[in-house]
Amino acid sequence: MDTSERIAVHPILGVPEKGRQVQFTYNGKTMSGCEGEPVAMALKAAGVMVHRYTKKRHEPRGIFCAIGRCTDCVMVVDGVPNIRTCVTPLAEGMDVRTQDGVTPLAGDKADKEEADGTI
Amino acid sequence: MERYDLVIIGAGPAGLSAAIEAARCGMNIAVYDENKRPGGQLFKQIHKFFGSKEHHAKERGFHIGEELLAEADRLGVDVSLDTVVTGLYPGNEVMIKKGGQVSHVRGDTVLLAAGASENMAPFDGWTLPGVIGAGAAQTMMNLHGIRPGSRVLMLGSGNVGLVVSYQLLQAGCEVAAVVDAAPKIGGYGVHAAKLARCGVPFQLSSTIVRAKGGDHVEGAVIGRMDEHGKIIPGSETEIDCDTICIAVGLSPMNQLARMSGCRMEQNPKKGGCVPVCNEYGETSVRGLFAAGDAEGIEEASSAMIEGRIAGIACANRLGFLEDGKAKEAVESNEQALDTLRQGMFAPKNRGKQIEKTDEGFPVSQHLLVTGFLGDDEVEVYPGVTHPKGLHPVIECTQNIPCNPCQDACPHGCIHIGSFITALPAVEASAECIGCGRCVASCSGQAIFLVNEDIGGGYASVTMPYEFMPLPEKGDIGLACSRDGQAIGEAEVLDVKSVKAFDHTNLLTIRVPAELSGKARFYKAAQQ
Amino acid sequence: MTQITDRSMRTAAFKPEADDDMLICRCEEITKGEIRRAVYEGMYEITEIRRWLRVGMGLCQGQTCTKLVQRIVAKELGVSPAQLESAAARGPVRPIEMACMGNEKGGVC
Amino acid sequence: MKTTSDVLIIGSGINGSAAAYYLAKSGVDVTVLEGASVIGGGGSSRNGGGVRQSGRDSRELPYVMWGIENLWPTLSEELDADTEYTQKGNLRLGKTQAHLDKLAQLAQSAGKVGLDVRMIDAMEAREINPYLSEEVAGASWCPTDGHANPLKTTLAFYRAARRLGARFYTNAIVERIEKVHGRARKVVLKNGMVFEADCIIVAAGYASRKIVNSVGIDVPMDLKVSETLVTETQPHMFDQMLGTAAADFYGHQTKDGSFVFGGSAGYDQFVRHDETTFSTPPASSLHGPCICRAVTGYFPSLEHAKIIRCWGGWTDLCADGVPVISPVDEVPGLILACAFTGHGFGSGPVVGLMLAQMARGEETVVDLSALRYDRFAAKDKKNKKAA
Repeated sequence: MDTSERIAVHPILGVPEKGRQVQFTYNGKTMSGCEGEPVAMALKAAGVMVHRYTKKRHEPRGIFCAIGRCTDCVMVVDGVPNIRTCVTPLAEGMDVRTQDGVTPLAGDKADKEEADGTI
Repeated sequence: MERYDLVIIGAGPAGLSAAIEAARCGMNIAVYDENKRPGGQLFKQIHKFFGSKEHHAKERGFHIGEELLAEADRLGVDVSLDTVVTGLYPGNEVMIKKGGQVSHVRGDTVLLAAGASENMAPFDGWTLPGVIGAGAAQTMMNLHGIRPGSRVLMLGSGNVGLVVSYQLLQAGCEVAAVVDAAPKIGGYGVHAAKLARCGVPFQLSSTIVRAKGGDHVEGAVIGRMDEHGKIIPGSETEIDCDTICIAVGLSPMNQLARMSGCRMEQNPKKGGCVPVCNEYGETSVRGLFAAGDAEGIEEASSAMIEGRIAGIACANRLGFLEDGKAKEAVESNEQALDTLRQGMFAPKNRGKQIEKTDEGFPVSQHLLVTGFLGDDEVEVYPGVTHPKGLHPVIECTQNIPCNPCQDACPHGCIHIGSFITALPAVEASAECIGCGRCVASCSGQAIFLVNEDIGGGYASVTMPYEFMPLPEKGDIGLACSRDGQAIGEAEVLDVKSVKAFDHTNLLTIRVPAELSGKARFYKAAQQ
Repeated sequence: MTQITDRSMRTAAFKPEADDDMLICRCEEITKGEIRRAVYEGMYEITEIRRWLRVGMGLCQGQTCTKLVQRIVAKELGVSPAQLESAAARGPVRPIEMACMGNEKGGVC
Repeated sequence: MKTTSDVLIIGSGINGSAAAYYLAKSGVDVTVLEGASVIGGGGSSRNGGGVRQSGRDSRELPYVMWGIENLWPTLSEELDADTEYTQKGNLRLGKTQAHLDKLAQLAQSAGKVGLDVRMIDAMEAREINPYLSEEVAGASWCPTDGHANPLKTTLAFYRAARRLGARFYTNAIVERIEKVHGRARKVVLKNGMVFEADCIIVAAGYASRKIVNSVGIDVPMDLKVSETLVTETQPHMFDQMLGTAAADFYGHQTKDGSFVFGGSAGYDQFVRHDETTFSTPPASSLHGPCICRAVTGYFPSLEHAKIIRCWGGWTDLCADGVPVISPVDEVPGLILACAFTGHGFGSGPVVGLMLAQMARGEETVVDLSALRYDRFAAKDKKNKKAA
């Protein structure tokens, strides 16, 4: 959790106020972040850069505007596509998946099953 | 349908200021903001604001936001957060979305204070993860405590680009360079100087040719541009970075205004397409007002005053404030607004080449190109003098509406006069007691306390310092010049952190006497 | 007397440019070259460019690319960007789920 | 600027642009005058994209069916542009017995004209579209119906016509038509410019009324607002065109994955308008919620789909519900195509083709005598005739 992406103490703002640590899954993999912070921030802190692949060119996209306007950071969250992760608060147990076009990235399902021990 | 005397869209500086004025007159107000926290962009602004003391100068943006909120709260203004205004319909009907529900609300007056959106500059690879807007960088580090990257390339040298670059340094990121297509730095010289002395290089007349990387940014190629904006072949250089930040200006948020059917105009001085407004901010649709960036891109300080004017005008329109009082209140606010709109960076001067200050001093061209003043150049300005003993050195060389330093000095060392954009001058006859208030009060971090001879061939330089970790008394490190180059050894004589200085620490270093006019930053020795 | 617009004026051949492949509309993945070609094909208005290519009609509703598109179209037509009429603004200005939009406060009369 | 041509078309919507295309293709010198700043900015760009036969009046069916059989399948190739035409059938849904009766009646009268449309039960409807709610009781099913992208189709006709040398002028607001030697000949613009042609086609939606009034012709029509909304791109669900007996919504999923749905809020005919904004009616805050409720009633799984845009358009509503497509005998040289009553998009290509034929003095591919401009008669006269 204490990765280099998180600011421990800021010269002006001091110690950032954050929610309690919660676990969520990213493409089936368990990760942790701070409750209530945008999903995108928890992912960024964990080093995840790619949120989705585009429909036409299959190019990677990630955080761009960070305020819910540009929609580059959309992912499939709890099964619903096009969720703006930069303005969606992280909650315990969220299922976050890379979006490919408008569906979860293929192969994730297998990954998840593997993680769950169902294969 | 729910109906209010005034519906305010946006709880930023303009919206909150309007709400405060209108609430004072007893109006029934609804304020809507789509964010989870009010204050608009103020809560991402961790630097001290410019302007006059009466209008929050030398206060940090987020503190101003807190004050506005507290005031609105005292007056019983209800700010509805996480509430999206989804449309503005005929008859000043506002459709809002809150929770899982939409509702229709009407305002006898409606104020559009929805702020701005960021402009973008496309280049090859600008869609790669790791290319972000400057606003995104601010949101990440100042609201969520997340570093946007470890080494950032900034595109754009306007105030946003400069301020965000500095904030990136404060958050512990490196800034690889500030690149701008223009041949001159667009923002305040003092903001540029803060970066330059931290060693951030400026690359002007240049642009990003492409972002490199597979599925995220792994570097950038920049190139110099000729006068037609074409890249000069062979001028390309690679920059090592993992993040590219775009700060190429703002545009007024205008979707709601356009939806309302009010008359719009393309106004480059206001940053884009804005509603045509009268002096009170009223659009061509009766009862529909606009203020702040939504009415034309300016500083938050102007937005607050515009908001107040609109609030007063709405109160007057509906009979909550009589004509005479309204007129008086609007006039005094207009005067304040007029003051803020003076100087080299005034909206009316956008795009103009300015060679001389109002006082007739040459504008440092060196500053505009490199981000720092030449060692000799600095000598001509009225803030730079060489009396015996301790004295302030003010490296403020452009006409900017800002005057807190004048009042900061209890001994009258600093003089600006009544004209807020005048350059500060150091009064030779006044005596400096070394309190450091001027240093901490300067939003541009352009004031230093210098004693050119503290004995033993040494001089002392006191500078503002807003980084972590804070050096300690007795540390030995490096003195850096205005361009960030190490020029000699420095010993930390004192570190002063006073609550009143609001996180601007005063760092006093001892340097060889010949460096007294050059040493402007301190770097810990490499470990 | 208002000037009418002659949509037949452009006859010169379309000239490709080096950065035609650069994406302008991030959401719909439309390139500069596609926009330039549309202008050449007679789409002189921002509204027509949107309708023809879906520029600015994607997830972000043109919040990112509007100014960029305006600049490209203006350059192709040899006019100032300020002379181009913006496309109409439409609600909702932020996306709303159908369930939410259908759920009006006070219910349905 | 050339101000004379063989044929002058007023209105650059799908009918005008298609007519220009077919005329230019046959070598006729044609000019199109558009009052708005954009091509096809009226109803042609503001509809739900239906290319359908079912649910139509039997007077319209013959030419609509001809167009679907002969023009739509190859239109994208013909125009060198993807019109996104999809012919995967049309479900017109009903929830109550009254709905089903209404649908059955329409299906029966369409069947008489030769259209393959039949009633299906709820189970069969769900086989065709598994996303239907439990509330759906049955539907009419027309497998040859479909949908296309109206924005692209209209502009594709414009582009193709332009490539063939048709001239288009926008911001060209027509003030009146003037006769010369008893024939419609001149078109005078609001700015004073005069265009001349041997034949004038008026295809300007509701604005046609005022224009042809200038030569003493009137069509009993009114304006009605119609609103449509579009969702974010969604995973692919189904391809059919949808309509309902209750007329509470219509629409389809587009090629890019977004859903386009139109519908009514019940006040559509009472929305105020001023003549300067014919192409952009004020959007209402009532339609979006209304359409959403209707759609999710039939398709509950669309509740998470996000609306990104709503827009309105003017429908040129005809007194008897079908358009006027007709040469005007009283004013030789004048051809009229208007009052499409909100369902003119799907018929655009064939109407354009027939307008071109009329302008060239040829027989039209389908007999249009039921859609003449002078068909309107008082109620009692009509009854007498029927008796």
